[in-house]
Amino acid sequence: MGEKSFQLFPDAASSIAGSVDGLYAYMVLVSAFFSLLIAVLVVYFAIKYRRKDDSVPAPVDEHSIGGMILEIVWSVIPLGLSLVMFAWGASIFFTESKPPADAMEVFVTGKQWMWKIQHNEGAREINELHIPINRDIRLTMTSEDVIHDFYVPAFRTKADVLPGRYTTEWFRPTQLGEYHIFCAEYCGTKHSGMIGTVYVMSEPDYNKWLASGSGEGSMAEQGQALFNQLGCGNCHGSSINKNLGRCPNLVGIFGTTVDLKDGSRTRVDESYIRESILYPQAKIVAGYDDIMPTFKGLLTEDGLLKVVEYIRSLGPKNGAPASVPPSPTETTATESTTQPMGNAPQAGPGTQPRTGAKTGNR
Amino acid sequence: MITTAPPAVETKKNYLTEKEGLMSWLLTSDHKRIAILYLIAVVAFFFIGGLFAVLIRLELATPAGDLVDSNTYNKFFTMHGIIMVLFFLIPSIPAILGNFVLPMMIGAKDLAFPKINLLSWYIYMVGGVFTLYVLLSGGVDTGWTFYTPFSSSYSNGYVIAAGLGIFINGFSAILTGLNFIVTVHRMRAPGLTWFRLPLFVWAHYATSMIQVLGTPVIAVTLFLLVLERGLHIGFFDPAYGGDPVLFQHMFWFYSHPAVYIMILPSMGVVTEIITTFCSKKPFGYTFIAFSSVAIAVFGFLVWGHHLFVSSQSVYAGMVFSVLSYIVAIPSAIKVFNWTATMYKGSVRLETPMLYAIGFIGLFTVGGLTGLFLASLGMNVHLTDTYFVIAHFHYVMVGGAIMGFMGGIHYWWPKMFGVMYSQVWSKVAAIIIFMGFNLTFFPQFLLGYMGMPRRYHVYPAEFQVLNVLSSAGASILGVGYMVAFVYLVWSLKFGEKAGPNPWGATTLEWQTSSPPISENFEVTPVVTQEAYTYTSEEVVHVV
Amino acid sequence: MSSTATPLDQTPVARHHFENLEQQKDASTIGMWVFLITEIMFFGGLFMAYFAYRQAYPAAFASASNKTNLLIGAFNTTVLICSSLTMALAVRAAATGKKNLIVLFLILTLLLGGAFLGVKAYEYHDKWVHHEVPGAHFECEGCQDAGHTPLFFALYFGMTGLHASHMIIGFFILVYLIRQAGKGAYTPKWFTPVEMFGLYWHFVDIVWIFLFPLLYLIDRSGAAK
Amino acid sequence: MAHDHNTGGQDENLTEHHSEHIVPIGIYIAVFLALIVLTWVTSGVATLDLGRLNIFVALSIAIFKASLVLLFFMHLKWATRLTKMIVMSGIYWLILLLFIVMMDLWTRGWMGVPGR
Repeated sequence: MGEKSFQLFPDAASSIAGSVDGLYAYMVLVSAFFSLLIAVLVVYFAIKYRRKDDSVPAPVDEHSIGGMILEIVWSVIPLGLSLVMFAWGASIFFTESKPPADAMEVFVTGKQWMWKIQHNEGAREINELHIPINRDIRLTMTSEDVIHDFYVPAFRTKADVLPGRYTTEWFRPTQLGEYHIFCAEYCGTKHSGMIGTVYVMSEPDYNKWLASGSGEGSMAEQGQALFNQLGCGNCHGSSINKNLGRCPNLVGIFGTTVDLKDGSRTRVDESYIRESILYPQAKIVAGYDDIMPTFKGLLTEDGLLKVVEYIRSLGPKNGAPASVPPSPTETTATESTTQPMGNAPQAGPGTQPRTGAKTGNR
Repeated sequence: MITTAPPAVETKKNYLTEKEGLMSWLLTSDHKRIAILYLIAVVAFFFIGGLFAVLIRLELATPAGDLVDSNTYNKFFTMHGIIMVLFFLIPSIPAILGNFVLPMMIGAKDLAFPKINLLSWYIYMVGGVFTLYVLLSGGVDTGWTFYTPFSSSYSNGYVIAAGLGIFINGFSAILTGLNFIVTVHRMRAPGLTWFRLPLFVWAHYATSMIQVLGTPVIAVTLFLLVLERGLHIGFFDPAYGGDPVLFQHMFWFYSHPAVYIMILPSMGVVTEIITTFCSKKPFGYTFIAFSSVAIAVFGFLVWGHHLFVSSQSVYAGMVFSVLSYIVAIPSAIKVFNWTATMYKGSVRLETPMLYAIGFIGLFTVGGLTGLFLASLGMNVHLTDTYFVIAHFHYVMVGGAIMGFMGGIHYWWPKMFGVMYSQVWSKVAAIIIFMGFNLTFFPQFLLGYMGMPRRYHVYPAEFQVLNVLSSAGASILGVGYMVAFVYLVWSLKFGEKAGPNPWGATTLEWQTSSPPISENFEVTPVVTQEAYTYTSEEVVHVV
Repeated sequence: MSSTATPLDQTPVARHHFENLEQQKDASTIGMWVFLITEIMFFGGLFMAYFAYRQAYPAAFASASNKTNLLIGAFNTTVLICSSLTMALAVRAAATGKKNLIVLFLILTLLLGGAFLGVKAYEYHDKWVHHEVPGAHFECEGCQDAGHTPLFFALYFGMTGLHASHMIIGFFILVYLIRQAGKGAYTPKWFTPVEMFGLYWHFVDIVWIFLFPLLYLIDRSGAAK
Repeated sequence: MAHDHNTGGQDENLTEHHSEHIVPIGIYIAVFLALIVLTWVTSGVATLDLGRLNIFVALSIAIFKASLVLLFFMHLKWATRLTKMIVMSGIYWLILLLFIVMMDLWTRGWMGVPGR
């Protein structure tokens, strides 16, 4: 990246880049064909039929050259070609929108004008993102102020980063190297300074990098600490003390669908947990009263992400689709950091504590 | 098409000379004079907006931010966007050429509501004054899109004044659109049925539909934005529980169709020019007419393609994407029909025709690159990069401004009764075409490489293409200046033009140049379809 | 409303660019309706925001809506409908050439509109006293989902405020019309201003017909509590 | 040729007296009474718990009332086709705005991925 002073085509460094480039090639070909067709015809007609005297040509009867047929032909062919573009683009987009279930979690907080990035294992960095090659990386992103956009041209993907909600982006780097991160949604004075670098590393290098990181514990552990510090457990209980009655227990709820008081249903995901912490009365689970106070102002965006991650680590009920056995590398990478999880009581029917903890720590 | 073509009576005063003095202009209700008032104001805004474009390209000639600081740069592109989009492109063709020509084309003495027409000019000027106030007092740095919560809670610029300026200006567009709709329905000359109307009128009718239906939504959106910023009443800011994506929906509900407000009139102009300079009926009249209406109607269904990466739902994105492809088809139909019109025509490469041909080429590129952006998977990579900038400049500068320049050159002899220099005008047209391509084609490449828009400083590998683009911009600027100079020159020193220098068949050419205040000595009666060329009728004067 | 410039004290004639009076009337009518659809879209933006937030935060909207006074709302709706009736009768009086009736019905319309605005002002004052105006001092006693209730009140004030501002503009036009009608400016041959203003006034009424259920009638049974 | 010949280029049959239609007072009174009754009916129904039907009923009554005003007070019933088309287009575009934006809001979260 850095050493190249001039290039005409971006690096292609993610699993999706190839298909985007393929679609691009198709579109360039179609566009070039039609642009040239029109240009050649216009120039040719302009020369061939250039007026030589003051006479006016006999009107061309549209029917004699098949006017209606022509109109249909030049409507239907472009429509067909462009619907191919739609279908092709939509299928790529669908892939881009649906992160693989076992993707590695990274948390991104945008802030005027920097990117704060937290790894699940606890490592934190600013305007830099270190990731291992050939692993699916899932970014859960939010903003502390205005709308930003996390854009990595070499990965051909971007997504807006909004205040007040979580957005998701994922990619699978396939080339070692360093690539630009750009903020692609105008965010104020130093918008163009809100850039960073993705370092795609080999697996061993990445583990080495991770090991040299901070010792604050994993995201989930830090989230648990916040959870206890804010006294959430007094009501929501924990895995051992499951039923305190007044508040829903949070073990195993992530990814499930719950009934709400007003008769509707909602899926327990990152956004819902976030909303429930900040606006506890917005969607109350059926059978409970609105006794929870808001934690708006008490938690930073980083802190919120940690608590959300902690609740996620409490996992879905066993057998829920999201719990996939961790890969061996993950186990080594997270072995030491999973230990403090022992502080949390790990009993209780229907919960596989070890798996739950590791699922959360991936 | 015409049965009454009164000869220009030399003694009769025309609309320019009938009354004199500044007040006779400021209080006029003559659509032609109002068109001239618009011409002066809109061109002034064009040069202000152009000045910002020059400053932007100067700054971007080097990767570092060495000409101005980031804050100033952000104000530059914001002011460039606001002025060019809302104070130049949207009023340009409808309020100047439409105002001047449309009533004459349908054989009317004036628009249906002449006073409202004058009022719309004053509203435009008041909106403009707000914008100039913003400009002089320190500018606004939100980008012309005013995305919340940046605009409502974080920006340091004069957002409220700018928002009010646009809000006020919106009513000018609404009133013009309203006036056109009523005029086309109620003021047509006897015998002028819908399918005898010149296609320019169809295009303006479609444009007016968009203005009337879309503009109120941007007005209320900005109204809410101003409330949120001024009174801290939450509508869109998540800090107040709002949804910033809702702002984007409401903003683009107008602002995407607004693109068609800019391009449809231009398409109408190009249709007129091509038929005149091929002396031939346009190929597929009904298809061109209905494609204008189709663009106006379908144009309202596609705004969500600006929101593909904004956390809009994936399914909504798919609907918007497929609809965006459908709205591309009417534009394609127009391009093919124009090309087919030239087939076996009698082509004269006068200046307006050069612009029309340039329009076809550039609009084709602009339209086709729109297909890239309508595709979801491609859009994710390209949105908010220079690819988007290049695309919409191909449509708006390559399309709308080429059409505007073509139209100005086409109707200049009608408006002022004088002819400009044929040599210089052709030179300028070619300079503008070359300069334009050099400016904006490199931006497609920049965009695919990932250079985001609205970047003040950029990584070094983007420099070569940026330098090319800046070089092109200076050529483009020279082209516009040349055109400005010889056009102004022609007002004083230009040769007299006859009533119908191009041998056109539409009604406005059947009266004197410049026209009398009532447009026609006798209300014309139309007995034929539009664009009926026969050898006897064409008077070739130039 | 270009026709406001038409001379009053003579038999109306078409302005110079119209062929005749009929064409001019037609043009005014179409113009007025086109103007009204721009008004539909203008309010439409607010309705859009309303529906978006109502579906997102039903509990907040339900409890905040209960803060409005149903009785006052229904009463005010009735008042506005009455003023619509008197307006319709004023137009009818103009069409049948009953000059005194025009003036009478226009004045009644003005008074009923004034009553509506007075009640509205009382409601605003009430909200102000109870700190139910979004902003720094906002509070909503006993509201659910308090974090999102300001949205309801922001929309409440935005929508009713825009509606009221339309009525205030209408007031000025009404006063003008009453004066002209008193001078006998409107005859069965030409009463376009009265007719056009009638359309405007009824439109304002229609907006309120939607605002009333949307703002006052959410969850009055208290089921969501 | 101007003054006796003005309709040639204009829309079909638009010169009949659309605006001077004199509506019997009885109709006005009937419409007025219907509007008043419906206002109090809708207020009353709102205090009953009909679940999701509440908003449906409230909006149906509102639409019905608005139609009465449009058709009778605003004389749309006797208006030209053009006027009716203008009104319909306004309503159509309003529905477009509401429906398409709601389409986004309703389908958010279907993917089960935050922000998609």
